Amino acid sequence: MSGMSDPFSFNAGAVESSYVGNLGEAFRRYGEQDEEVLLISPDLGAGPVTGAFVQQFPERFIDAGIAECNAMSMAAGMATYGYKVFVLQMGAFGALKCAEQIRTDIAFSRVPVRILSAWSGLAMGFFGTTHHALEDIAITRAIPGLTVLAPADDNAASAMLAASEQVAGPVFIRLTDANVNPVYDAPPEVRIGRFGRVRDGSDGTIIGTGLGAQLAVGAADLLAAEGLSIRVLDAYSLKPLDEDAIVLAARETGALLTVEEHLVTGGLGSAVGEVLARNALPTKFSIHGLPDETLTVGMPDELYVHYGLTIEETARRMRVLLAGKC
Amino acid sequence: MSGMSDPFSFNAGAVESSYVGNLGEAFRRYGEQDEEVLLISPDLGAGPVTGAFVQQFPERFIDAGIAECNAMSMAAGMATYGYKVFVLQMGAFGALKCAEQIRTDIAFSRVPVRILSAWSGLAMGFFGTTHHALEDIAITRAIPGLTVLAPADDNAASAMLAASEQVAGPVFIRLTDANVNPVYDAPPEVRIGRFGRVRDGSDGTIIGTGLGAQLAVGAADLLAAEGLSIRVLDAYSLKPLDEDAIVLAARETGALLTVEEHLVTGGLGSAVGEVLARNALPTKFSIHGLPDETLTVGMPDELYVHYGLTIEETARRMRVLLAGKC
Amino acid sequence: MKVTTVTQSDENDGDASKAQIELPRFRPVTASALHERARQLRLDILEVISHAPMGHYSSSLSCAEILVTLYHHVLRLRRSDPDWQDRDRFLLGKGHVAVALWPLFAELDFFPQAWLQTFGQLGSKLTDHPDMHRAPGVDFSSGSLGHNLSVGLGMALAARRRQRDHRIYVLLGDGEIHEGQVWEAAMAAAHYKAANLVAIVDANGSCADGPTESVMGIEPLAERFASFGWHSLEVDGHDAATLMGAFAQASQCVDKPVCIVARTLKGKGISFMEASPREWHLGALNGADLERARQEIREAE
Amino acid sequence: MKVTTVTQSDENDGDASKAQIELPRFRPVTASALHERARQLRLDILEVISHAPMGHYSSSLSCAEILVTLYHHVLRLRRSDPDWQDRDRFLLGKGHVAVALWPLFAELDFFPQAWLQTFGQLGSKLTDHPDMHRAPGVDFSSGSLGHNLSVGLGMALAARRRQRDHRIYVLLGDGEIHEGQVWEAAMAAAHYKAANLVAIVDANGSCADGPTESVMGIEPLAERFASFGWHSLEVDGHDAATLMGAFAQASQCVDKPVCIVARTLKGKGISFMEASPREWHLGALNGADLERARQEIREAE
Ligand SMILES: Cc1ncc(C[n+]2csc(CCOP(=O)(O)OP(=O)(O)O)c2C)c(N)n1
Ligand SMILES: Cc1ncc(C[n+]2csc(CCOP(=O)(O)OP(=O)(O)O)c2C)c(N)n1
Ligand SMILES: [Mg+2]
Ligand SMILES: [Mg+2]
Repeated sequence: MSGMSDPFSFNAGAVESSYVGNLGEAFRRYGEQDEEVLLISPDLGAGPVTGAFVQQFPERFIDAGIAECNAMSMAAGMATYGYKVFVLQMGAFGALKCAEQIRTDIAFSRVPVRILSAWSGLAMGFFGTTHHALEDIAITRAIPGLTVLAPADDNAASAMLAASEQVAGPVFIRLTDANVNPVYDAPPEVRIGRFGRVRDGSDGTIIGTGLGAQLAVGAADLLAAEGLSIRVLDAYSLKPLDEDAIVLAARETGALLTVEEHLVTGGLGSAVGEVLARNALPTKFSIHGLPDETLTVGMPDELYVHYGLTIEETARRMRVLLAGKC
Repeated sequence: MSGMSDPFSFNAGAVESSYVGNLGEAFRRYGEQDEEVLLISPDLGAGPVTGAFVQQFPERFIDAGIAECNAMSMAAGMATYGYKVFVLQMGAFGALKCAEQIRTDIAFSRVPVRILSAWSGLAMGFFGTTHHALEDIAITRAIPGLTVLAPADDNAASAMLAASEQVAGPVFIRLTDANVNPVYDAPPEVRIGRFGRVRDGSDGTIIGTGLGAQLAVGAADLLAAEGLSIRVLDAYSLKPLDEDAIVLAARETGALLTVEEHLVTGGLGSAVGEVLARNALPTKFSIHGLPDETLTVGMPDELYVHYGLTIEETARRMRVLLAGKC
Repeated sequence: MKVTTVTQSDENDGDASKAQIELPRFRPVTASALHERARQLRLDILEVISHAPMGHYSSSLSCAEILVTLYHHVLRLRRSDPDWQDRDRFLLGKGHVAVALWPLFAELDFFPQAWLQTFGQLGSKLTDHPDMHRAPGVDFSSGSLGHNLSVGLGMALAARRRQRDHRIYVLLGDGEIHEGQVWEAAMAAAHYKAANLVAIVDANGSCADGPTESVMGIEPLAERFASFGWHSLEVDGHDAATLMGAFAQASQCVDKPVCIVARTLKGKGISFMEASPREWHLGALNGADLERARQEIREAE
Repeated sequence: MKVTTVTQSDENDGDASKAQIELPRFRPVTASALHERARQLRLDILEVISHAPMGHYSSSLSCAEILVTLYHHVLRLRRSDPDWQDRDRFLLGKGHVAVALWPLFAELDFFPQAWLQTFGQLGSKLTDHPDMHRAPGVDFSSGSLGHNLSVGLGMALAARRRQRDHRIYVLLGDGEIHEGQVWEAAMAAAHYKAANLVAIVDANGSCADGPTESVMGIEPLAERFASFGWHSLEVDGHDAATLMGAFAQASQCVDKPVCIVARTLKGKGISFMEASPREWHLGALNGADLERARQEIREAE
């Protein structure tokens, strides 16, 4: 069994994992190219995201100990000196634990801090319900001035490091640990405020974010074999949201399914639904995510199956949606 | 000028206010009737919400000092002993600052803590942007197991104290400080999971929460004078949401305007929009709330006018909505 | 699967062990019996984790003596009755070592031994961090470090208000102490003179990123708690006799909460874990390594 | 409106006062001149608030000497150039007393005097809590108590990394100290030996709900900071000479952050506020009361 990269150890083999780990190397290289890049993390320096950077630039890593809130506010202070401060946090102890520090010290203050929120969604499901990070899209989208990105896979995540420089303000990057069906072979072009159109299609659209984008592509491929032409949008830019792409997809394909490793309340689905309603677009629409209840525990792979965050279930839901009437 | 009840003082006259203050008396009486009612608050014992209770039952008030997170988790511990623990917090330092403690120690643990989130929205706008509490609906709705209520006025708030006992789990009560156009003459009946239909109508519906409900009623009355029959729904139950009432209003009246003292992102409007989209209801729909940007500062009365959270502007938006086509 | 457990308890034996028998505070037990139990608990930890894809080794090994001293000597409990109202409470602030609780709870008949084989599996009641609504015997859930001292303080104040003599114990990691909420709770506990609250810090000198003193220094820890108004003690956390004495002393304190700083070794009992506790904070022990680990524990004096 | 300000500064006078002249650290000034400035600042506070619907009186009055000592003696600044890169930084942890900063900033030509009349009004640049993007001279925004020591620590570490000799000062309330984040920052500042960081606690003995010791005790405060690895001093926060000495001593410390516990009176200078600081935490002073308050300040020795 596998399904979670070890957050704690430089020893990649300590826990069997499906994680690819390009991001760690990309972050190291990004740091190598730009001396202004600093990293703050609360007792979380090793692991696949920042381990390589920390080993090469120990003096550019500030360990905050297990004090997430202080890490965030400290980052804000350092950023006033022009540094490009990254904060790495576990998904469960990022947006949720530090919502106020992110809003007040980082977003309201408009300092260019980049928050890497790793092990989001169900990635730490083995650890328990406390470690699920399933409300962070809802929280971060409600913070004015914050840019919220959610790369679909490891390559996309690598691309977001430099892309975060497109905005002057702070950026929250929701990293997925999942490697079910990677979307990109190489770091893709990132345009903040835009979705990526990864598959074209006219019978319907699946909009996915993070793991959801991986599932969307897989499902579209499955459905293609059945003769259905499904558009896939990679919703990596959650704030700002690509309203144009949503409206266009609704107009051109008439059916929208959203997929995300987040609660169905307040996530991508809510955001897309709201856009459809505001534009009074009569569209077949359905949200696929995690139920708004206390979720169970287990390894991510198992949980994905348990909750239907799979390519097959995504395809099935799309079939049901298309079969229904608006 | 007036517009904010003094959070700090037993001396009601210290700051000129439009606040009525029935809630304080209701809370005192509620505490008088039930010895199991305890109050925890972070350096916020006085003021209109809990001052009377604290003065009558000083030994049932636990001051947590200026340590909101500890107050929340402590409340969770006390609740395991069967006490009905209320936590009073300022809106800005409630859901935002303690999101994790609320999710993990209170909601995930299913302890019957009641959080009174006072001075929500723009009530503390004089203090500065840090004191706006405009993202709390987004945050609390994303917490599984939490019931989220938002009384329209002081009478409604009084009714929610006892009503919170309808659920076994925790309840978050978003209190408005506004007294622009009170909806209720006496504490209304509260049915968790339902909206109140405060005005019937067939030409369109305004759904308001908190101050929004006050504005909705005022706008409906204005529009009635113009011959328009406008339904008003008081969305006091934000989680669970009254999907039936939303669907019915869309079907029967064809046009929905939501009004709230919350960011337009992730609040009532988002929630209602999502329901419309999921039900593929082609409806004229518009969200009236605060823009998703760094807001300015001032006394609440001034800010309401500045941002159009007034009866007149609400009525105007409804007219525009009705004039538009779906 | 074979989970090594104590089949004969000090308190009771034979079939009657299933009965709801009260286990009084500070029940007689020898230090050497506790040491033996700690050894067995370490073996249990290895076995229980072996059913899961991974587990928290070094962190659970460091607190074995603390936990057995609490569950076999200090706490007032009732066998087979995890919800008994008048039990003392124990909260696992450092929730990632729940795996060390499960064998103790099974032994107390809080749930069947067979559950131990389900550790960490999909939907299991026995999770990597304790969940009060899943596993009987868990007095409060944990997982996010730094919360449980606050929760315990809430319980301590509630118990006092109800005029119950319950005592509330909270086990904290020495990295957990970094969390500001711990100091909010520490401040409030002293302010409210919560003498029925005892914090034990498993001062194993290491958090996830390495030695606690190099990651984020916390010393002088006992002094910090003292300056926050606590009665604080510093003891060898692997010596049962010392621990018994410390808990006895703690129970005498009537006007302050008590903090026991227990000096321990992270990975205690398994040489390669003691040598690199960081690599074994989370891991999966298999094959020859697992055998070697068992061997070392069995052979330790 | 007439805001009482110092028209002749120690550093400079006449028209040239508009120039971007550097004000060096520990520039010569007498203690009695600082006392006079503190008196004027108190009068300014009353005037500035009078333009708003309400204001934080007692909390701003307690720190008048601290603020004038900082802005007229301790901090390295540049007149008319609030964004000068090599200034020392000052953060107002207890953000609710921004009203006490505005007259000082106007005097430093960070913005026009006329702005003072807009305090607390809709969209004003001068807000009840300081906003770094609104008012020139604010080194960081505040409003939620307990954040700014962390932010200041971040600045201190960044300054050191850039090899700038900037010194970072953070003023905290004694109730603000309840916030756990303050202790996270305290721990980290000691760990990183941020000797360029100075915390001043305005220990006015009172928070919003009443006396700090009865709401949530924080004593022995200096000892708590010392146990967290800080160099800590305790001084009379209304005595300028003592404050000057404390800041001088703080600047000598090379291996630790420094905490100055400044003992003050909440409402200092106005008898009815000193008598009930809680009722005047937030308030609106009008008519005869305002006149009486002015009178008392003018007449105090
Ligand atoms: C709030 C929070 N942050 C981070 C983590 C991840 N985490 C789990 S264990 C651990 C290290 C704990 O160190 P310590 O408290 O010393 O406990 P030990 O493992 O040494 O017993 C960390 C950082 C967490 N569970 N909770
Ligand atoms: C996080 C947070 N909680 C609560 C408040 C509300 N509040 C403003 S001032 C104050 C009391 C502050 O007391 P203290 O720190 O002693 O400052 P003083 O007013 O005495 O100078 C409180 C509770 C706040 N601004 N921030
Ligand atoms: Mg440790
Ligand atoms: Mg004070």
